[in-house]
Amino acid sequence: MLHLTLDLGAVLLLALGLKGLSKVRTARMANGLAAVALVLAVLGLLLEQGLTGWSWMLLGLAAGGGAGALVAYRVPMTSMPEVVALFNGCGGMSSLLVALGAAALPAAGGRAALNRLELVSVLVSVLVGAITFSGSLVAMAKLQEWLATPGWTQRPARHAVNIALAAAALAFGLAWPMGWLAAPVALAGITTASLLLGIGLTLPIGGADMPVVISLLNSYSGVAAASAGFVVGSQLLIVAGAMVGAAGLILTQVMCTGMNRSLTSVLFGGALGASTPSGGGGAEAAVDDQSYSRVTSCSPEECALTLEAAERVVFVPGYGLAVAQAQHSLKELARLLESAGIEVAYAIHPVAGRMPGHMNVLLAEADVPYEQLIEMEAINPDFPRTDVVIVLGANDVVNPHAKTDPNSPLYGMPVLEVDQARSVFVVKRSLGAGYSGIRNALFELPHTSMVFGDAKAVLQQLTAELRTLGVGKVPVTAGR
Amino acid sequence: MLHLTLDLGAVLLLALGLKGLSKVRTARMANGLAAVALVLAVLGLLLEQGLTGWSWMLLGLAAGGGAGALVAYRVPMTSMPEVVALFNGCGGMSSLLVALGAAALPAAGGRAALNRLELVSVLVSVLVGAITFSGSLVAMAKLQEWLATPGWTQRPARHAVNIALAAAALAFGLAWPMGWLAAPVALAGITTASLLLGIGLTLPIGGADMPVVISLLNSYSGVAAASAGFVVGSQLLIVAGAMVGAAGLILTQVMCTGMNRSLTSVLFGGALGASTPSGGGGAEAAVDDQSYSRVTSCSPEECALTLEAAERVVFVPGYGLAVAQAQHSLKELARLLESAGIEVAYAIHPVAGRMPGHMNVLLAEADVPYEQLIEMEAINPDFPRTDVVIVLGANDVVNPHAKTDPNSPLYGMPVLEVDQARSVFVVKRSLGAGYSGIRNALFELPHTSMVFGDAKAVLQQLTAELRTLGVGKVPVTAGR
Amino acid sequence: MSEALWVLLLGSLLGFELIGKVPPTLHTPLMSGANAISGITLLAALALIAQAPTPALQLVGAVALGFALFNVVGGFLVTDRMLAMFRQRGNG
Amino acid sequence: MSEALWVLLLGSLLGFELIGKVPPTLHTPLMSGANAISGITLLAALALIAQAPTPALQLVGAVALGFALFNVVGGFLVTDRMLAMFRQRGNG
Ligand SMILES: NC(=O)c1ccc[n+]([C@@H]2O[C@H](COP(=O)([O-])OP(=O)(O)OC[C@H]3O[C@@H](n4cnc5c(N)ncnc54)[C@H](OP(=O)(O)O)[C@@H]3O)[C@@H](O)[C@H]2O)c1
Ligand SMILES: NC(=O)c1ccc[n+]([C@@H]2O[C@H](COP(=O)([O-])OP(=O)(O)OC[C@H]3O[C@@H](n4cnc5c(N)ncnc54)[C@H](OP(=O)(O)O)[C@@H]3O)[C@@H](O)[C@H]2O)c1
Repeated sequence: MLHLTLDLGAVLLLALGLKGLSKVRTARMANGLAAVALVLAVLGLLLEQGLTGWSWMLLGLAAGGGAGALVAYRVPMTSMPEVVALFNGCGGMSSLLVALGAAALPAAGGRAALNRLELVSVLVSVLVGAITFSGSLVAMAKLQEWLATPGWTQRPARHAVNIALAAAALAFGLAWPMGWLAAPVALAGITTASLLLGIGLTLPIGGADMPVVISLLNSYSGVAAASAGFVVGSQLLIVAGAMVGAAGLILTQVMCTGMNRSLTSVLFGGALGASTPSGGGGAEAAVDDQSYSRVTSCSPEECALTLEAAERVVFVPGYGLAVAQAQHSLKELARLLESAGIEVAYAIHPVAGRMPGHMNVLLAEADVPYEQLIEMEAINPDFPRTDVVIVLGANDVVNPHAKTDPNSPLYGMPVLEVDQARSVFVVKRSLGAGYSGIRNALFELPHTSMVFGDAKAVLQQLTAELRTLGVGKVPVTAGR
Repeated sequence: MLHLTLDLGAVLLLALGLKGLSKVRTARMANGLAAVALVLAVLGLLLEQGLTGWSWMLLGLAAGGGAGALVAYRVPMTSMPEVVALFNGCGGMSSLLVALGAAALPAAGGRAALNRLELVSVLVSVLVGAITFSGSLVAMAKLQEWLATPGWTQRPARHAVNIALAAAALAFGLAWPMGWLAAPVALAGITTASLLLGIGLTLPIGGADMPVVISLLNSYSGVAAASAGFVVGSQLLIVAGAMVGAAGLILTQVMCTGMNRSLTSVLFGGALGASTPSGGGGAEAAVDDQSYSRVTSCSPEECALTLEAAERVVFVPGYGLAVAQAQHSLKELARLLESAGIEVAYAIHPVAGRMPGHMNVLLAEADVPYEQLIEMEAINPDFPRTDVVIVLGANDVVNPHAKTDPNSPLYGMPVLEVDQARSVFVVKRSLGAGYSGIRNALFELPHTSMVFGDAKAVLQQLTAELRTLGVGKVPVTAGR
Repeated sequence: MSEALWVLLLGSLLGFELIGKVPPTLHTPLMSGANAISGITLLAALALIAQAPTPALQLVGAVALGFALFNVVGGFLVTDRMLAMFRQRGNG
Repeated sequence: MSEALWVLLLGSLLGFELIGKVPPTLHTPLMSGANAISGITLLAALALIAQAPTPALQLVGAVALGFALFNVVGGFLVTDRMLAMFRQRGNG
């Protein structure tokens, strides 16, 4: 009875947690509720089954929990998606191991033979768990740029490979209950095939699509947990797994919509800009610098002079700002401008950076006031009345091709219409492309000037230059 | 297996149904899906348990289904809330009977003795089913104005009565399993006490709050169904009942918010305008006609003259329009005005009439184009540029007291700000009050004229008058 | 018994989630549709009829069935009638 | 078995309903929080350890538990770290 109550309570908290996580005001508390739910669930289980094997439990608890806490605190904010992928993969691995263990239990005398539903559940857990594990690790490696997208994966052949792997996994999965193969062989077979399948499915996908893939894999890990629930006969596990599975699917869909991609094209369409060798890997080589003509560039000094004369300045942060860790320098410059009475705002594109909300997280770290972060839809109409736009390591999200060129892979994605401003400065290290690997016509506009250099360095020079010019001489401490 | 599949399918359809019913585009299909779900559910059950007692089944089916269909097709649209209350009460009665039957089964040899959970479920079903039944019938009677709100129910004494009834119901409920009373006596006791409790809880509530009460009772009938599910051991019944119970609670809350009332004040606050004897009963006697001064009234002819000169006319339909069944006459007048190039719109207050969406249903019946029905929030800013407003049997929803007088029971309810228009005509039979029973300062404004009479008669006179004046001589069929 | 409580909890949570922002126009049809669904007690009535060992109890079951079906059939039809008006209007 | 399918269906429906419109800012934390929840397989790992008759299987259980806890603890902490930033900003 107590066990049941704890389990029901846990589900209630999990539901509140998932719901709360989708609203800014409640998200943090909701996360806490979900954590409490898991504690209740563990308590309930231990109450019921006792502490047999407590030393092993302690071992797993200390090792896993400790490592998790360590990673969580150590990782830089900008690597969040990688870390989520890593965690997710480990969840998959856990389901995989549990299923393999459950498959071995009857022979070892630990429980009665598996019935049909349990057999199927073991197979699903192994399959989905393995795919989640290897897929998540590949996703992490691609985000960390440890792994490029091999050329062959962009050819249709990969579909044949993946279908073959899936068939192999199913064949082994059939061979096990049928007794065609010894149980260990069959299970090893399905595990291997599934692990390879996870790689085969994820490797062809471009780095820019990785967050979507991670979200999908996250949904898978819910499925794996639910089927593990069937294996061990835990309603709670089934419900929680099903909830995460379904919620993950919805989130995946929402994210796809936000990035102007369909889920099928993410999964089976190959990497964006894949015609170039470095589909996953950022700027270099994706576009010839030579392909640009009529590009004007200027020094930070010249840029500072324009800034000084402006009344309204909008910063457009992008992935490069995160790479350069230039958020604090940006904040400093912004405060200086504000102290001189210049209006400052930040234009936030929903998919700027490498994960949803990347720019919010980054600027929040530098204590930029929330009210100055303006979402794309809200700020686009204001660009015409903006004197200076400074694009900081952003590229795709300000690419006018998205509006004008139907052949561009970005076509149809809403972008920040910075070209409407009086003058535009683009701060980046080269004329290299952004994540989608395509050229950017913004750089060639007559009122655009490139300011080449690392974002942080340029921002610091701008601040220094403005100080020299006497801007903000009487330092008014503007705000927080 | 087939039974389980049918049941799971039914739940899926029910979920889709409830969800779909809350969006205009999908509502009708969703209603159909829910109906299909019930058919599936019945099929599943019959497949499992066979057709024992089929003649009785046929009897109940023919009688209940036939009567339901008859009522559904015969009832006028304007009596919808009453009919919903009636149906709801019958659902409650069904749960009550089933629970009583289940309680009698073991003694008659029909099944094993009830376990504790089943005992509790029987008691809950009887209690909630009976409250739902008698409460719904009272609600229906009040809406039909067959029943007034007796004065004593407005005194705190009623709380004592209700608490006593609840205590009696619980005491009988305890006496039954404890064997303190013979089973039939105990069950009769709890049934009677619960039926009286249903009356005692509903009778004090004013007619204007009835839709909220019906929604709440609807939620109760879900609870009764769920507990009947525990009695007969049907997961499907439990799920469906729980879903309806929860959904009904949310809807009740939403409706309360829409009417600017809190649920507690609806349930325990007594009737609005209850200081007067006829709190539930409409206009007469609630307000002295004498209490108005400076009221101007005019004839339909004068009104027609003003209309002829207008460029933009807004109609404000209210309960009186429904009572007079004047929707077709209104449509006719509107077409005439449109054919003369006069802009016409209808201002829809969310709680105009006697049920949510009352005005939409009413005007839809007369084929008024959807685009001309404008919700309160959208039309309020437009009144200042409106030449003529014609209020048709509406009262509370145009009462400026709601904005200005903190002592008014309507205070805080958003209203249609018709006083902003250039001239206002109020078509009603007298200076009588509306549902909330309070006076309306709108009638005394200098630019307001009363046009006394039945809404339908006045509208027809207006149309005739305008024709005489030559409006719309060249009939342009301004159709949709 | 435990599974019954699970489905009770999950069913309730689902019910809470399914109804979000409902436009006022739909309050009455939604109420009426949900009301028709609550007539699902007809399943319990059918079970009672099948299990009843005496005609008296069968009669109770049949009456319960009648009330439930009155609720179900009437509820769905009346909801449909209301919604048909919106449809007509929305499309026409 | 039948109850397991009931809760599977209801859990899935609930999951679909719970996530509605999520602002882009919250995509990453939501993903990460949901991910932490999926580490609930730790229950299965605990059950495996308790049932395992051999040390080898206990070890498998312990390793599975370790992976699951890595997911759970790391996931919740990292989510909290991200959300702490929004909070700070929202309030300050
Ligand atoms: N937010 C998400 O959820 C998400 C997830 C995955 C993918 N994506 C995709 O990622 C892209 C995001 O657009 P974005 O405009 O933010 O970034 P972007 O288009 O990837 O461009 C980033 C730019 O930053 C520059 N850069 C790199 N390091 C720099 C440094 N240290 N200092 C200054 N500049 C530096 C690079 O140019 P140089 O090399 O010339 O310096 C590069 O062109 C979109 O295509 C989006 O679809 C988004
Ligand atoms: N919509 C809902 O969901 C709902 C549900 C329950 C209660 N309510 C409440 O009901 C009220 C609705 O406001 P309302 O402005 O629509 O109506 P109202 O305030 O009740 O006023 C209706 C008016 O119509 C007049 N009338 C009656 N029969 C008429 C006829 N044949 N021809 C012309 N006029 C006639 C009456 O005045 P005479 O007697 O002088 O003619 C009465 O003053 C609000 O208080 C609301 O809270 C709404």
